Amino acid sequence: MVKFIAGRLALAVLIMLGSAILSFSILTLAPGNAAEAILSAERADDPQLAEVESFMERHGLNNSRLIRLSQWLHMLSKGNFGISLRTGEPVAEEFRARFPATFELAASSMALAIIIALPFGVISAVKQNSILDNVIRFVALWGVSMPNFWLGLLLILCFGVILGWFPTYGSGSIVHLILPTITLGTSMTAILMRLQRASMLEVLNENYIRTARAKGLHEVLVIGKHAFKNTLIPVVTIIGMQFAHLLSGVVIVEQVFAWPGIGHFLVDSINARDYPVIQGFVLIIAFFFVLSNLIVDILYAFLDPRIRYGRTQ
Amino acid sequence: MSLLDIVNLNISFATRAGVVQASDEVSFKIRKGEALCLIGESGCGKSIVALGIMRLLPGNARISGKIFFNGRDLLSLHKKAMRKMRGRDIAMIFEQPAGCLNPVLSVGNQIAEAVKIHENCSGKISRQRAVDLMALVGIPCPCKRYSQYPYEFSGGMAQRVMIAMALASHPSLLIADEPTTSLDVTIQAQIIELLKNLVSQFNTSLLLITHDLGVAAQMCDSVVVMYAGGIIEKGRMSDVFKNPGHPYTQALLKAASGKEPASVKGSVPELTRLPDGCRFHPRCELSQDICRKIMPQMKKGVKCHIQKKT
Amino acid sequence: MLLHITNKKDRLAVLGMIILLLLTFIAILAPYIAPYDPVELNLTQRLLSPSIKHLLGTDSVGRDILSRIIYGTRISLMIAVIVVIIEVFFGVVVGTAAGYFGRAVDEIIMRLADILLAFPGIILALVIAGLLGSSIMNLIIALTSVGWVRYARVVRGSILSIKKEGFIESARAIGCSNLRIASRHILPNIISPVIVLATLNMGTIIISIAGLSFLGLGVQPPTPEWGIMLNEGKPFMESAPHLMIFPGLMIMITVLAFNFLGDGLRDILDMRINDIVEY
Amino acid sequence: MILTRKFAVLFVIICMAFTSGIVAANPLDKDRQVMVMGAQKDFRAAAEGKLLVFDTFVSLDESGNMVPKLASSWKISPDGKEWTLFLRRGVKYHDGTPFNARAAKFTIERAMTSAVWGKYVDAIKIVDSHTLKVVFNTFYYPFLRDMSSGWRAANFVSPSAVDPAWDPKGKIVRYIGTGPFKVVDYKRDRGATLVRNNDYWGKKPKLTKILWKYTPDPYAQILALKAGELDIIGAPEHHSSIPFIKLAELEADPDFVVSTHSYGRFQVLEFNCRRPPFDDVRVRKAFNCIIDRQKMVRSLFGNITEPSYLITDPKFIWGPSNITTGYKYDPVQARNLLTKAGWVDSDGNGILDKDGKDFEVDLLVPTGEANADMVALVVQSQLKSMGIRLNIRTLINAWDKRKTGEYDLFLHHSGCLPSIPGGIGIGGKYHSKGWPYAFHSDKLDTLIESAFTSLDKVQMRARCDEIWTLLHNANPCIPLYDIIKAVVMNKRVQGFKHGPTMFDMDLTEVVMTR
Repeated sequence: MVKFIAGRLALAVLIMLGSAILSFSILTLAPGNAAEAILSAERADDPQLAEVESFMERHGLNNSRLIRLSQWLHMLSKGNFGISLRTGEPVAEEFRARFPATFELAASSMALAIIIALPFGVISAVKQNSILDNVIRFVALWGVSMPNFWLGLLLILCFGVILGWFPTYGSGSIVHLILPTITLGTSMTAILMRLQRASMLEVLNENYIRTARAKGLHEVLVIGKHAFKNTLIPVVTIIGMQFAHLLSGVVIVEQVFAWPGIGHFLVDSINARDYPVIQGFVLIIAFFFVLSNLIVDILYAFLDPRIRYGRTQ
Repeated sequence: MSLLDIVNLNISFATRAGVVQASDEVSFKIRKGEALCLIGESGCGKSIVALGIMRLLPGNARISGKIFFNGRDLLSLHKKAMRKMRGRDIAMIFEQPAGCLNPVLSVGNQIAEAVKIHENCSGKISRQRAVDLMALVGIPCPCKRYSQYPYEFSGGMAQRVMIAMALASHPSLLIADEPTTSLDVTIQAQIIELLKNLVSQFNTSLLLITHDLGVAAQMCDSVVVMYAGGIIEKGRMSDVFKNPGHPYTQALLKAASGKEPASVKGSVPELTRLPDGCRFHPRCELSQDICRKIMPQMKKGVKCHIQKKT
Repeated sequence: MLLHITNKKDRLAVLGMIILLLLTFIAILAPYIAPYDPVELNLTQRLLSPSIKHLLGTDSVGRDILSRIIYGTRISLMIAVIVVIIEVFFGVVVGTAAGYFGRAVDEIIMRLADILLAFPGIILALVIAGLLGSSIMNLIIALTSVGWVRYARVVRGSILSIKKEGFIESARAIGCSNLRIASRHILPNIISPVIVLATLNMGTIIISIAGLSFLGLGVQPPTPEWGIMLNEGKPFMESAPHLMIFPGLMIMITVLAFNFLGDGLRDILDMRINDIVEY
Repeated sequence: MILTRKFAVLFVIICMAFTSGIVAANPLDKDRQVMVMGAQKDFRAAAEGKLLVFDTFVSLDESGNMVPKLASSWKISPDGKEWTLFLRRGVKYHDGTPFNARAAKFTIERAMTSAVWGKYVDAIKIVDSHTLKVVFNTFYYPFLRDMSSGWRAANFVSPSAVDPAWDPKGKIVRYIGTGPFKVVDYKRDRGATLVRNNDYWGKKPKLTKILWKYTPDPYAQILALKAGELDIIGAPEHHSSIPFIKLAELEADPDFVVSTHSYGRFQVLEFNCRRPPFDDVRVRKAFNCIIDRQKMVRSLFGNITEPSYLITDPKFIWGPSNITTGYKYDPVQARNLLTKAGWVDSDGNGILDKDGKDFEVDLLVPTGEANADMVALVVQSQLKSMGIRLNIRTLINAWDKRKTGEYDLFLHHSGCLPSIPGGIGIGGKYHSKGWPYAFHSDKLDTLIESAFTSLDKVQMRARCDEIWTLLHNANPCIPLYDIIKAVVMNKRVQGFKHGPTMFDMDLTEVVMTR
């Protein structure tokens, strides 16, 4: 177990290093420069060339890319992600301030997905080929095919504009959370539902399920305890990996609902060519990916006794 | 009175390839404390009959006939009542025990669960019972092994666990479906010995399903021989072994004794395309016209037109 | 392969196939079937509801929505196909190299793949498209730069399992060249997983194209593209909902068709769901 | 059952994440004077927000004249190098720190760290507690105007609200100014709560509280206004933030009041005058004749705004008030001019050509420019009817191309107060130190420099007349229409007035009715 986690940790560190280098590379291929975009957005007027020059000087944008990269790497080694050109605040602080909103949305979508997908996936598998199963399967396929930005707009139109049940934008309360959560959670729900059904079907054919029934175990326990627990291994893997995906899927949904999270800020920063923010955010998001994969690996070990007790496959 | 009385049990499956008749008018009885052996080549429907008794057949199975257990017809029981009988009255162990244990639950937990299902007892008691059972079936250091997981058990040990689980509520009938087939020969003997002891100790009736005549002879009082879904011969073990009536039984015995290798020519017919008349006739050296046309009736425990029991 | 259509999933696959064929025809024949010029504006015919003259209505500058959707099919399918071809090419080459040569090559390539996979695909695409500026070319670069990794993984996996079966060794033993082994023994074996992955991937790519364009980081207006149309329709959500409903519907149908087909193919080619579950 | 417990913990965490979203929304107290203002920028990022909290030395009137504020009067030495500011007495920052010459010096020093004119300042002398002398090494005409702008306003922060205190380079810790409202709460990307400064030196507003709600998307904003979540939108924006195309719809709605105001800021198409075809004044002139502004504006925006025919609004003190006839739609003259310039359709393909090359130009549209997409499309179709092909390129990095000149036409807006409108300031668009690829000439440079280094108002006006005559004839751009500022509010908001510049709003008389 310890060896297993140590191995995963080493890999995670390696990936992080690679991600940092990749973040650099993104910067080097980017043309253009933040000064004018930021200055002109700030004042709705043409910044004078002298102002642009002084801005660039102040933020070290005149230095060659290589120097900027080495400076960034140096800062990074001290845990400093740099300063946003647009707001003048530390990038890490900008991320920290917005992450809760994004996490809230991602977590509630994940919770929605888990609450809906697991039971329906199980039902679908248990009642294989029934009408209910077919309906669930179709809905799941529809769910993965639905572009979430369109779904978001439809929900706003339907429940925000026409029915007026929910606010159409923004955050701050549970009613604000509902539409974005559905928007972001739908494809996740669909993916999870399909996976849950497939692994349930696989597990239900296993001999130990027959054993459990032969014991006289109630069907609810056969499914809920013996079968379900075995399906959790692949399901948890995907939940973990998809959680990180949710954090990125949030970018578009945050735009649709004007949700004040990291995705929204990232898109604004891209538009303003605020490099420190772009690099920093990409790196931090990659870090979350790696972290969530690591957590999945560890959780995996807890779920599967074969890994838990030392056998690394 | 018999403990188990199976009358004209028919089991068929609807598959894409057609209807599979896995059990055709199967009838036999097991008395209390008796050990009966169901013999046949693989694919002849033995295990299906066993699963039919447990009512654990897959959803596409169709079942008819009567299975009386202690005088009650299992097939007409409510689902709930049937579930209660499983494990408590009728228990079952299977081939390839390793795959029959849930990999993510500890072994002891699975045994304790079997205890708990039918006896309303506390976790502590069921745990203690499970440890006792593990000791009973000869698992060394049961306390330590209790919390281990199935992958840490060898095949033989896993089968012992299965036996412990099956005997948890002292069922009156134990169905053992090829319990030793996948095990090493030395382990096989140990398991057979264990089963034999336990069955006599608890006065449990045994329905042993096997294709191994040696095992059958060691353990059982009576024997039922199945071929292609139907019974072709049944009787007391000693009678049948000494004086087999059906040509198929004869061939099986010869093969088992090793005197005539490959004494049964040809292969088991596909259950979707059974021959007319006696099902064994395409492979039977003695077959005559009547065998091809008319299905023989069971007479004096043998289902054959030609060979009759004397 | 598709002749024995017995179960429901196969039927859905055929339905997907038919829809896709239809869409392909629409894409190819766009200039002949589109009733109007997709970029021609008509300021006197703005925001019209669907009618006989304009079957799906007109948008905020009076362009015919049906015509724009028809041309949009062309753009979306074209970009998606190009992206998939490039991804498959790189994926197969890299994956084969990793699987075939093994050891250090495999180790390096797969760690590289891990790093790329550590990046949330859409965010990387967003950043690349955003920084390079919006154009079809940059969109393709953005999408392919992350997308090939998945193919490389699947190809590598299949090759490793082929290797286990040992007939590569035997082929080598009888003196086959590396190239011959690759083309005769390996390629046929990796084709089905790659086809399934590519089919399912097409749907994802189409959503990504539309999504990036929706954010203004993909295809440029006034190109008729579904994501752009959605974005342009958004302001008129309450007064003229058809502006955003039809393009979205089109994206959904197309993606659904690819998923029907991909799902069916996966069943027919008998692949385990775990191989290709994450979209 | 360790596992079950772990899952329970996980579940609880997820639930907590869920409920963390339940942050009670600010209850709106209907009896008090609370206004909920939708803003497309974060409070701290918006110049408009700063002007509610911070006062500046002067403010401008609509024509560009300076009006006293924290500086009750000022004096400029004859050589223009010495500016003496007489500060208002009895003004206190929200935290009680008195505003005096020392604080004003701090403010100017703070501004110098980023302002262009920072390097022109030789010394800042405190004459007495409320008099300050700023000594320049050159005459920098826009000094006080620049200091009055929203983007410099945060420099008027209380010196004790920066860290370290009184350090001009210090980081602003709290938004503490001298203005009519004080900030009591700020949440990044969510909003801010402002309350009335009851000790304000000027006329106190009637509103007791403003809730600044960050609502980045204009369409979401409109929906929120309709849903009653916001009282007013568009006020804290300088870009034309509410799409014009939606204004007509809102105007027709009896529940809302649409208030528009012109700041003399025009949507323009800037020519790249450094390369063909627009290095030829005849072609530029022809383009100004091809565009039918009237038709464009009426068909796209109805009566929301007016077409513009001059480079900038003549109402400014430096404006083109001497120009009597603007550019106008004249296809016949356009045809003549193009023919003279050599552009004719010689191959009969419907597109003009010259030297075997079709007339094809690129229009660069910066992403996010309001109304730009539709305007570009109309321009495209109007040019097409004259046989000119226009390629629209919407780019995020359009700004980079401004410097490199990779464009033919650039969709842009003219400048507005407090800058010198029309791009004729030193370093402005038409000065050679401004846009590299805009129209420039030595003569124009000389005129601009002499106009804005003169203290004599009459002489300055005379120079401006010359500048406009020259510039107007040079056709440096295609003015399209007036980018008005539009504010939409519900009927509860009474007494709203537009401020003198795009960055201001006058909330003094605003009351919330039932």
